[in-house]
Amino acid sequence: MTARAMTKLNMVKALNWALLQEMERDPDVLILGEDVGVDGGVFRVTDDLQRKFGSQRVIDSPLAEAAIIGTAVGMALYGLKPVCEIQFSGFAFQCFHQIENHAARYRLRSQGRFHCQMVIRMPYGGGVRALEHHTESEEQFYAHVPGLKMVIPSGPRTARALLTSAIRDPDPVIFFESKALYHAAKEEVPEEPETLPIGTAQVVREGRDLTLVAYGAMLRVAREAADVLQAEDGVETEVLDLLTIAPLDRETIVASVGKTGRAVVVHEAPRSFGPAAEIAASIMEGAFLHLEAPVRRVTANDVSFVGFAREKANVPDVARVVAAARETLAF
Amino acid sequence: MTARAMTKLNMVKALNWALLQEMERDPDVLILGEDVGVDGGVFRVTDDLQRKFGSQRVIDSPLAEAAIIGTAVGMALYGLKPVCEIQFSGFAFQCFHQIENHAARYRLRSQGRFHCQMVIRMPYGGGVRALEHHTESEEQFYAHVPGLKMVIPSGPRTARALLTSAIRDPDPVIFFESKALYHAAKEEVPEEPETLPIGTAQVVREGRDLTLVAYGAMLRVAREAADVLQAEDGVETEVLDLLTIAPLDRETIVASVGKTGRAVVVHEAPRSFGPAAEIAASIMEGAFLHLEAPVRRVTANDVSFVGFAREKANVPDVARVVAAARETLAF
Amino acid sequence: MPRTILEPRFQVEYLSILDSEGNLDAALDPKLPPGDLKALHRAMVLGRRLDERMVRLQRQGRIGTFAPIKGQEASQLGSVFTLRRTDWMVPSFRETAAMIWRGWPIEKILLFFAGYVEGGQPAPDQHDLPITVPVATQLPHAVGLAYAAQYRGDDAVVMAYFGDGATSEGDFHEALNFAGVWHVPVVFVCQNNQWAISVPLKKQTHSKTIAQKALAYGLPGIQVDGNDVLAVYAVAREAVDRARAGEGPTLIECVTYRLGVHTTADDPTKYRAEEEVRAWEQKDPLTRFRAYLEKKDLLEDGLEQRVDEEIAEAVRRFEATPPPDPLTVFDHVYAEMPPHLRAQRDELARWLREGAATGAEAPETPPRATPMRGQRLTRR
Amino acid sequence: MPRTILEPRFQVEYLSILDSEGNLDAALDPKLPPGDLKALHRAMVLGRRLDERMVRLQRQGRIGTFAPIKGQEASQLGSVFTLRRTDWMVPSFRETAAMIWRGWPIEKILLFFAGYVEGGQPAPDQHDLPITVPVATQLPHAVGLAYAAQYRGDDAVVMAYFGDGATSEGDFHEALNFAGVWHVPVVFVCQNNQWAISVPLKKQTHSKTIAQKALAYGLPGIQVDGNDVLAVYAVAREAVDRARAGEGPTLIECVTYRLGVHTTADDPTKYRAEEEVRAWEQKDPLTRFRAYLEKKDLLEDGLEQRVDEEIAEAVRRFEATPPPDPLTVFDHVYAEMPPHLRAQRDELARWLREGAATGAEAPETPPRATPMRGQRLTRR
Ligand SMILES: Cc1ncc(C[n+]2csc(CCOP(=O)(O)OP(=O)(O)O)c2C)c(N)n1
Ligand SMILES: Cc1ncc(C[n+]2csc(CCOP(=O)(O)OP(=O)(O)O)c2C)c(N)n1
Ligand SMILES: [Mg+2]
Ligand SMILES: [Mg+2]
Repeated sequence: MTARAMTKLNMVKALNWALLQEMERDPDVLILGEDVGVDGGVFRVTDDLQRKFGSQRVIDSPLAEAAIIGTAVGMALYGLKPVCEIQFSGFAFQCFHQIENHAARYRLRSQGRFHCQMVIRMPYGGGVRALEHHTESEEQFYAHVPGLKMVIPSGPRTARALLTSAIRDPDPVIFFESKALYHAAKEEVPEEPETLPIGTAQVVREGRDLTLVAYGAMLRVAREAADVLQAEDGVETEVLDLLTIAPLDRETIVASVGKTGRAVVVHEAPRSFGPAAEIAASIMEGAFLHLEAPVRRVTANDVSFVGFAREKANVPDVARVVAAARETLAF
Repeated sequence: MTARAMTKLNMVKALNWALLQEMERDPDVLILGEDVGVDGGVFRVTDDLQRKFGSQRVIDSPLAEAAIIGTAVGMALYGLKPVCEIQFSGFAFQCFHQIENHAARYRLRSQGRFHCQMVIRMPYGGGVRALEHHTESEEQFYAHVPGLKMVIPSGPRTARALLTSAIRDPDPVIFFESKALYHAAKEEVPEEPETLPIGTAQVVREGRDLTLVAYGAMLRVAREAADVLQAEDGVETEVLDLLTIAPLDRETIVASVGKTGRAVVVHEAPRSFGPAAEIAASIMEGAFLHLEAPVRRVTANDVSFVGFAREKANVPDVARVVAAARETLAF
Repeated sequence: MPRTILEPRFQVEYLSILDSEGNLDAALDPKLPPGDLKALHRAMVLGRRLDERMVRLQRQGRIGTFAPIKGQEASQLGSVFTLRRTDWMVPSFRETAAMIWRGWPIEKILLFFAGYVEGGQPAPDQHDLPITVPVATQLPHAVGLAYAAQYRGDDAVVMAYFGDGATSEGDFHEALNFAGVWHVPVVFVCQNNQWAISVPLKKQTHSKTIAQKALAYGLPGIQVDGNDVLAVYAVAREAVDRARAGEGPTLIECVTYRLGVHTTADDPTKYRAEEEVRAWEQKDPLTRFRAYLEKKDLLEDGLEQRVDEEIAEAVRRFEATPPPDPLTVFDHVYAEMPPHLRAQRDELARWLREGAATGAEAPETPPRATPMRGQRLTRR
Repeated sequence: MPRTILEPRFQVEYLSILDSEGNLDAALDPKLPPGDLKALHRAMVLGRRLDERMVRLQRQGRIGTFAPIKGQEASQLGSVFTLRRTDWMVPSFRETAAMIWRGWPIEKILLFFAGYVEGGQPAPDQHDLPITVPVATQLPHAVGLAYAAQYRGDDAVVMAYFGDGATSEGDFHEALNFAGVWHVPVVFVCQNNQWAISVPLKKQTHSKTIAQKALAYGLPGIQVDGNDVLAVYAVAREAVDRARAGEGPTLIECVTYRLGVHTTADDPTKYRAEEEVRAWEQKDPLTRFRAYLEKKDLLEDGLEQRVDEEIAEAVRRFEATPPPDPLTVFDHVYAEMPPHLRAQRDELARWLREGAATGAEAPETPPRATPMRGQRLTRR
């Protein structure tokens, strides 16, 4: 990597920048959603873009998720590259049929004649003292749909690079943004547009004793747990940032666990039939003979909603990841 | 079990009988869906019920899945016990928000003041030479939703007993009926209403060498594979019929694999992030030290739709289950 | 090209009774007895004062984000006033005044917005659904309740609330269509407050009124001055009576205005002009009704203070709420706790017991954190 | 109670040009040149004959379930005829005649219903979406296409088809509402064939017409005799021209009738009276148009035979299709095949190679099985 001009940004600004640069680069990119225009989005991710690109390109849509996705599918079939915002991931089941029946399938259905180059951005996850349907983690529902890609960045820099990649990706990408991360930290982000390959996990910390698999807001939790394990137990933890949930980068995961023999998977989604199940099953398939302990899942409980007064008790935290890691190491 | 009067029925008739008997038993049970009345449902599962119970109790609804489920939620909040039919499981994403946001949550949201005693029946799966959206297996989407129960019978008798249980169950139950099984075989069904516990898997064949886990139309495939393995390899296969996908009966699964040390899971749903992942992960968590080989998944490919001209190549069959079992045994 | 015009032709009516100075169109007077007028007024004042108090509580971090009602008191109370206790009320998320009228204790509403699931629990004998967050999704529930009432032979009526933005959702359409076909006793009350967050009505739909959307379902639709509590009452009374008499559903459009923020996480200066707000402040439903009552000599002395005290007491009860027990969330997922939830509950219980001993960070209990991150504090 | 009536009042128009004996209302004559009249007629005859042939193919198990169009030829062709090749056609699942008009080869349509994904592939230069199975879900796509055309400055118009039952779905509502707000060049053509499988229009909606549903979106809605190809043409022509001129969307309700089964898996004797079918057979769009052309001396000799030969040749090409290669399904899931699909493909390839050798049952290739199980063969 050559030296590059860098700017320090939080995740909201980093995402906004990716949108701005891609819109400047490609006139087919347009934005569509509730309150994305004049208001700049309830989280301000699309701030100022309507002023720059006009209300035909940054569209304040009526309040109807299925039509946001459905009309975006039509735009994509025409050759545009819509970036849709669903205001909160909890309201995306309204458009799940348009995503599953159509966005994910037009390429196959038309045998390549059409495809849906589109991004569906949604804030997800807890940590912002919000009401029901504003704190859930629904990545599993998208990960199971063939034809979709499911991406979750872990901070400003990966967010900016992955959103750029997602906009340029010829397939429909579900792009989850952790509300807890929006303003959590700033990172250096290069001035020049940067991409990251979709479908590739990153080893963000190397280690040989244990693999921690995480993504989104849970990456920080995993990293801090790794610090604690290093400091208190002298354990060398390898931490993987999935970045893409689907297609899952089994190669990187399996290679890591092939080395460490032990894995803990962390996510905010409920446990049963959740993402960690696929990760655990894939590890078993790919690294069975290396496994020294069962893969542990540290996840939210199988409860749809707990209210923010109880949220901390329901979502994985550093202490619980550390405890699970210790049990896995002691197995 | 005492001797009982029995009748030989296919699955359509067995389901129809369960509905008839429960409606006779409980005036709060009513039926709602597209073409369920005069037409008796496109698969005739509700045949003749409107004639018997009137059009207020067996309701031919307008063509709108979200309102079918949404109004049924309202009826259930009032204390009725609606049994909804979604004409094909491929059209249930239209109402997924009503299922996930509401049917599954009202008990929690109202802290027990309300609940949704309702059943959502849907034909699912392939094997009937049908168009897109008429052959898919979407159980995973429901299995991951806290608050729902997800049931899939494997033949006329389990269908009748489980539908009876589902109607009486105070929680919302998603009830998948395999289209391939509707007329596949007849079974003896007792005259008296019979129930089966929701949440309990059945060991339908005992064995000590290998566990085959299946449900719905795949149960027959698993059983025939067990026959082949017995006849050709002298292998004693234990076959589990899950019946309930969620809440998953981990106890029965883990007990079986604790004994056999090897497992193959079979389903029609796509593989990645699918039901077999949870089953495999649960086996690893519960029977790690007994596992002699990685849990194998024999499933449909990660393709949304293949067309019925290619369907057989995409869905598990006996030969592929046998092959996977042999590889697992030879591991 | 000449064509036949199909009969019947369609029309939509509009009703207003009190003008902005509180003068009554006597021909239209619904003739409410003084006691009712005073009760309505008290409820409106309570709605307004509680709203203001809740904004302060939110700014202090004592409750989370919520949706203020300022400006919509007449729409909510004029309509809900027509219900019997045995009728059903189906709110969206901005019906605080109507909910209190229906018997929700103020402290429960505060608990709700403080992130306690306990705040969503209606009393055993209360025929109200809890707050619905996903826009328009409650409307089919209302239709189902009405169907059930009719099925059981009960003479209950169902009243469902929603906003102008909600009319764009598929659920609105499907619910009204089912209601029309089933001819059930439901009254749809749209609080058209002109905005759905930052989206004004003209970007929400190309139809001139919400009321005319009823024509798509063969239903009567009527538009009413939603800042005129007597007009709202009159229209709702008629719709409720018709519903109860088996004459089917009605769509009521209350033309009103959200004088405050969308929610406490919103900044309306970003998307609407101050002059527009000022103009609507002239039509404040409270001022107008107060002027009318003054003329009728029905104003009560010290009403504001009494209302404030009631609120203060409720806030005290709210503040005295014990910290939430995280283990209770497992209780209401299913009627009976299945094994996997029992296991997760046991795990959490062990964790809560042992956590401190192992030096682990204890799960947060009282909800006293910073306001919702990622959304700005607003000026209004 | 006296109330203001809001202006404008609403009305819905109805158009019919040919009566059931094929007599023309000269004042309304759209004055199509003879060549166009003959082309329309040929397409209608082809639609009818292919339909009949497909029913036989289905009964023989050579194709799977499909939705016949009998009775709806005028609705489809009168409307699609107004499109340019560069305009877009968005079908539901019952537009066989319109699709052929748009250039879909008959054998591709047969392949589609024989369960070959190849049947869904439009030609590279074809501006048609493939068949949409989930009712009403294609309507927002049409709006999106129209938006994109407008955004790019192309003067393309989009025409979207759907049934009466489709109007109950949320997607219908949301699509028309977006179209109204965005003012895009889209024409919504509802083929109101009176039935949605077994559900008659009066159980589908309480509104008297489909056309009036346009009022909810501030759009023009018009009802037309859908069995009168000239009337359909005239109405569609006007709507398409208005759309192209930037005057926004239109909802057209073609009042027609499904003379045959819903699909080949359906038995209409279960839910509708023979007399109703007989009565509508008197209004057969083909008979009527034929009578008109006869009077104008525009009937072509031997048309039926030529059409049948064209169909027979297409059937021969269809039958000559090689067995499908199961491996190609992996090709179009993503632009590039991700590793897990490559692995699944390799696994299947190995299986297909080795399967026979190991005595395994080979995956079925040519689709020659029994008709759809679980649904009865029907009598009509
Ligand atoms: C299905 C859904 N989509 C989006 C949201 C986010 N949201 C909350 S309120 C709101 C605007 C609602 O506008 P309106 O219906 O006019 O009601 P008002 O807020 O004006 O009372 C939006 C978009 C939501 N709660 N539910
Ligand atoms: C979303 C959805 N729900 C249900 C079905 C099953 N289905 C197929 S066609 C049909 C009736 C459609 O009626 P209508 O819209 O009037 O069209 P028609 O069949 O009369 O042409 C139904 C219920 C479907 N395809 N999609
Ligand atoms: Mg509003
Ligand atoms: Mg129809």
